[in-house]
Amino acid sequence: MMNNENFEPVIIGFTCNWCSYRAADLAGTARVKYPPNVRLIRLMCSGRMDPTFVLQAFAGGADGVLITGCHPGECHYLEQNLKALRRTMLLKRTVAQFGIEPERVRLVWASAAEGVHLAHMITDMVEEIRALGPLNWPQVAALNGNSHVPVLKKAATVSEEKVEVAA
Amino acid sequence: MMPQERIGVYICHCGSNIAGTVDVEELSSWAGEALRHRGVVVARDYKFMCSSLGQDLIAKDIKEDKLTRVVVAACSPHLHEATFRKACADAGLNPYLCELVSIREQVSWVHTDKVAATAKAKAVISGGVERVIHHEPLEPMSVPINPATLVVGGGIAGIQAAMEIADSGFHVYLVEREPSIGGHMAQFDKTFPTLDCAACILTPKMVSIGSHPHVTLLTYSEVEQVDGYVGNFSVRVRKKASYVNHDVCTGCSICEEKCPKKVVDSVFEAGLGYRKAIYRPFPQAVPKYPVIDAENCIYFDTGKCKACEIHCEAGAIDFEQEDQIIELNVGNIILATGYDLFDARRETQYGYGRLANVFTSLEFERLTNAAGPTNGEIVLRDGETKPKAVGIIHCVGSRDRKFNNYCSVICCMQSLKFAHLVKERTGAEVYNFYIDMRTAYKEYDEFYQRVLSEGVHFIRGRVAEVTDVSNTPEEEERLVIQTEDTRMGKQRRIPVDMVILSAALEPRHDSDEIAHMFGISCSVNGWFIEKHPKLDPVATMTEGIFIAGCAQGPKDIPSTVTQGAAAAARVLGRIQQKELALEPIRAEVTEALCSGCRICNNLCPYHAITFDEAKEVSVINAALCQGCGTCVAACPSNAISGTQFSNEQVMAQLEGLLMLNMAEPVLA
Amino acid sequence: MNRIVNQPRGPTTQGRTFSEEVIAQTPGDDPRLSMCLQCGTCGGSCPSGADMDYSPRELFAMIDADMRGEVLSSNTPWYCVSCYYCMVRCPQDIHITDIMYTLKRMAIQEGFSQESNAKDAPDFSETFIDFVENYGRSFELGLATLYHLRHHPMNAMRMATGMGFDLFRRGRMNLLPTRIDNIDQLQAILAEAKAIGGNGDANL
Amino acid sequence: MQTYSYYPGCALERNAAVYHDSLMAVAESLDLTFTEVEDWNCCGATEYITIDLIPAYALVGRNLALAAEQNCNGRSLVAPCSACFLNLKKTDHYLAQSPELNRQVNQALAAGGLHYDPGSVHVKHLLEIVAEDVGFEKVARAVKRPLYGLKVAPYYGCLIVRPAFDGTFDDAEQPSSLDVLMRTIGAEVVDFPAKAQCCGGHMTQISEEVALHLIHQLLKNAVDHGADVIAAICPMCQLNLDAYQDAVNKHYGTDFHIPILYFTQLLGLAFGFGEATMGIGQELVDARPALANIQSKPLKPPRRKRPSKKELPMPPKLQEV
Repeated sequence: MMNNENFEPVIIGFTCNWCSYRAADLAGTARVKYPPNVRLIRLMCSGRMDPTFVLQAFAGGADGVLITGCHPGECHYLEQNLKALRRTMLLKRTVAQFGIEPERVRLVWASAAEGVHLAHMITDMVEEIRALGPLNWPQVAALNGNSHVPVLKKAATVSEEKVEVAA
Repeated sequence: MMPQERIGVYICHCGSNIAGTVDVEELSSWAGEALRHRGVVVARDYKFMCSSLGQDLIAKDIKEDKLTRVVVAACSPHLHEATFRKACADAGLNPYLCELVSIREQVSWVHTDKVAATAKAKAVISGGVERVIHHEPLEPMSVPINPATLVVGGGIAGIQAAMEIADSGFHVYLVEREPSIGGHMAQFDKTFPTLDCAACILTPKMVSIGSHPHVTLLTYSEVEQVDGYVGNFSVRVRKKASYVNHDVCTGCSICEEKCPKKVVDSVFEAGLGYRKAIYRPFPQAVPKYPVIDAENCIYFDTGKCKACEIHCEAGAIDFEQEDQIIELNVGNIILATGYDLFDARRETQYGYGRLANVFTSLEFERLTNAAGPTNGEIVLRDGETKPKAVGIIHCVGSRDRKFNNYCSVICCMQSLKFAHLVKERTGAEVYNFYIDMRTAYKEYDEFYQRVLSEGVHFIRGRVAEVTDVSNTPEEEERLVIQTEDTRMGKQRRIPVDMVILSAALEPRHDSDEIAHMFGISCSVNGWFIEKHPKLDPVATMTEGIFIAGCAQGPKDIPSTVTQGAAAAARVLGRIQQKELALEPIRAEVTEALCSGCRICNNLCPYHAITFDEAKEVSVINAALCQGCGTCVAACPSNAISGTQFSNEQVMAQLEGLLMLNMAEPVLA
Repeated sequence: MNRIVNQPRGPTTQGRTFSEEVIAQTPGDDPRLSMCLQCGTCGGSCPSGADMDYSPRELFAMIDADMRGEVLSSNTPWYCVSCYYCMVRCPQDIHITDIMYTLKRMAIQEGFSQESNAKDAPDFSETFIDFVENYGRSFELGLATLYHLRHHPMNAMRMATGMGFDLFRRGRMNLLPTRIDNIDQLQAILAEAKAIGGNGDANL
Repeated sequence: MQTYSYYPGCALERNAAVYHDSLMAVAESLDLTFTEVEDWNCCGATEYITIDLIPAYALVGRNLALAAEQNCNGRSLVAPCSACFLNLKKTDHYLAQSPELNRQVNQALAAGGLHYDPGSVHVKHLLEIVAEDVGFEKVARAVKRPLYGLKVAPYYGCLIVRPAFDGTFDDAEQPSSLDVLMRTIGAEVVDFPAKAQCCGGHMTQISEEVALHLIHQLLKNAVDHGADVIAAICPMCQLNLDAYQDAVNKHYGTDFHIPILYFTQLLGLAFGFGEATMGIGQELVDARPALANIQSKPLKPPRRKRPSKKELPMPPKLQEV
């Protein structure tokens, strides 16, 4: 067991163009400090978050993935953030099956006004991942060849469809 | 392998904003070296990239170094993406081949350790470089704009919007659910703060809309279906059967007079007065034709009566009339659907519905209206007794987490108006009970001062209850308002004869369905959401759909009219452009890959995806698509790609961020 | 009382403001004390509001101003009849009645309860729980008599000869409460509960 | 046949024994069975929580734990006393809300070998189950001797309708379930605007002045509206209105003698039980003169005075429960 205190996790964050990316901007404008472990990717909507991105992030060496979107009811695209919510729930289950702690995937709602909240959430997640230690994923090698990813994605999408029918 | 693209990387110091925390020189020399194998041919840092000198630097490199891609590491793309795209376009590079990555808001301003911040900035630039390689030159799309406009809702907001557009010479379809336009304003007697008569200022506008050559008035009608997209909506409207042939009706109103069926009018008279089964809501109704309310009509119930038909000399009554379906083609839509009044019976402690002399604000409007059920006499529910003391309660159903968390904006001023009218017309003692007095607008606080000077009592305290449980002889047979007078921290019980509840404005009960039909969204409280709360208050996230008036949130008449005019101005701007350029952030289906599973079809909030039964593939209407990318993420066959946010772009950025693109493996 | 309220009085020894302490010691997820609009619905709704030295609304302002002594020696919490009118009417959903119980506990703990003009109330509660702890059941009328014997001998006499006698005659009054079978178990639970700290931070 | 766990509470042991006895009698007519929680203890009323937080919750927690333990098939726990009902319900509610409180209370319960998972007992008030689970139709079928002509003021008091933890079953200000129930058994329900006001609770012991004021207000309101009898659903309410009526009269110079009966006693009378079985006579203000008003036939409804032409329409009433 390595000493987690000196471990600097790498976290990939997916942000929505309308709320959480702007929250990150606001955190900057307000000079709110948070640890430099998170690297953000801007999407138009959290609904764009493809489960493959998350698996690819883990395969590529990320220790955690943060997915952020507008609060329920405030989605720029009506309600696509709810789809992100469902996908995240399924994704947590899927990664667990692959031996990844589901805590490594975190969904956070942050409006464009919640720079401080987002910064707190990032800080909190960095600490949580630090405590978990580096991602130790035996399948990483296999996945690097990209062979499993489409299969996984299909599984997640199909079950999402089922959820929607059930809902 | 030789890189295919020639990439320029530009790092901004932003004065010391970035350079103070990030080693910018190190960044530029690193980018030039470590990313050379990815195609970076030039990497520079400069004090202010967004300055004209900075932009010139990029332009010069595009021309001289034949750059095919540009990455700028500076502030947030929300600030200067447009600036750098334009700089690239001016230098002859397709603007969408430029990527702006944020090392200010997301790096220098939020981190303190220079080494760590510089390392993160490298990852961010690396991600940008990888992403930009997969960018494609894009052209903005354009759609033609049908010059006709649909306005939904014939209150003052809709009337104003329709008027502005029609006066500019473009056609407007004005759809109204009730038999007459006029909305809530037509119910009022006086309007604050100037106390001009609502009918005097509203009816001329109603008349000119009713006879406007560029307005098609569709009253007693509701929108049933909306298809299409900005510039080219097709709308289905149901015009309910009025059982009166408008072509021959003269509006003489003899039918109303002769109709034997009296019904409580819960809409226009707010339940305080009656109408007939065949009726116009009020004498100045536009259009002037009556409608038969089939639910209450004796003929429709029993097959007998026909009093209206017998007395109609014009022969306008037509019991066989059926609902009419009207198809409209319009380029833009303005929703001005207004508000519902809070059902004050829900706040049981104020006794509305149980205690006869508790009135709602709308009931009181009708009570004071010279054309109302009492001809403007302020009397108790018995119809004759004048009150000696009147209590007016603010914030009923507003600023209350149990009902509506928001301030209804108009109630303070409306209550002051009521206080003035009661005082003026009855001389009664008037008590206003408020939490905070909100009179923030032109001439509003002056009106408060005026009402104060008229001797109205103001008690700061939200009323605990209105009760008929009396404790003293003075309270017998009266209504007692119990409150804490927070000015002195004492409980007070104030006996009055009449209580007026300034009830909250609420979203229309069916606002969710309306929003869904038009492809827009409602806030948590149920109001339509504007594109930007301050800078774009009448547009919505859906191109071509605009909102005005109380449908967007509670507001007074001046603000409502302003929004109606503003929405019209936005629509007119669109019409004048004749066609509209759209951001090319869209999803498209690669037909060869589509398996026809239809998973994407139901995911689209804008109904942009349809299924082509012949080809058995899904098709995306580019004008309807707003580019959220949900379908892209959901497609199990990877058949949908999102321009500017394609899988390749995101995956590449991911690899770059994780430094998987380094020639020498770097442990992130 | 000082005519000027000096602000800020600052955190207490436990590093918390008075307001934070009150919040922490009130059960439930969040009593929402900080949300008070000062609208007066609580003070207006209170059936015994006329007899309180401060309205609940005023107490909330005083808590915010860290006026610990003044708040804890107020009779207001002791005059609370637990009718919950304030709580259901409060437009901000503040758990007013629960906060009143918290203030009573704090007042007793910190020795303020004898300051108010409702200084007998804590004794009434103490007497009541003596019964509960010894018998597991309460003994409302016996309790009242005993309580009155301590504080208002005249009332007790009246109870005994008037209403109390009537109730007794109709078989509605016991001389002793029933004792539950497993009183040992109850006492063990209560002893442990007290050991945990009585006013332990419910919100921590 | 519906079966419930039953928590009588201390008052029903003696002072309010008639409430218990009359309930047991009418239960049979309504196909209800009650299984008393074995060895239950006092709920602490409003007193324990004044002194100590964790012990107060542990005290109620023991009852909930016992009920859960003895309640094998997920029955609801019924309390006929509003104070007991609220304490049980509130404890369950806050334990569920606050994990730390739950942990501490369960640590205390463990000292007695007990454990309670919040949410495992569903607490209901007696009136709630009669109005909702049994239903008015079933009550109507059990009526043998309708209370025609008896003018009843239905008195709810506070704690059954307030605070509204997870939504009460009736309005917090102007509840109506007891009104409908009383009409169902043939009684004439008088308008009683004070129906959910406070009886003073323990204020009789703290400040008699305050308590007498509240009791006076209730009695006056019921009498002003012509009530023969007040129907109560809580022993504390019954006691305060009944036992302090004399003191009110002395203090205010009034002459009230309005009997306060438990609603179960009135149900019993309507179901055909005798006055003695229903414990009539245990109340301090004798109910027998009022009960003599019961008629064998329904009274003709008073002729409604014709509204004047000028009269303005009233808003439609919200539906009663």
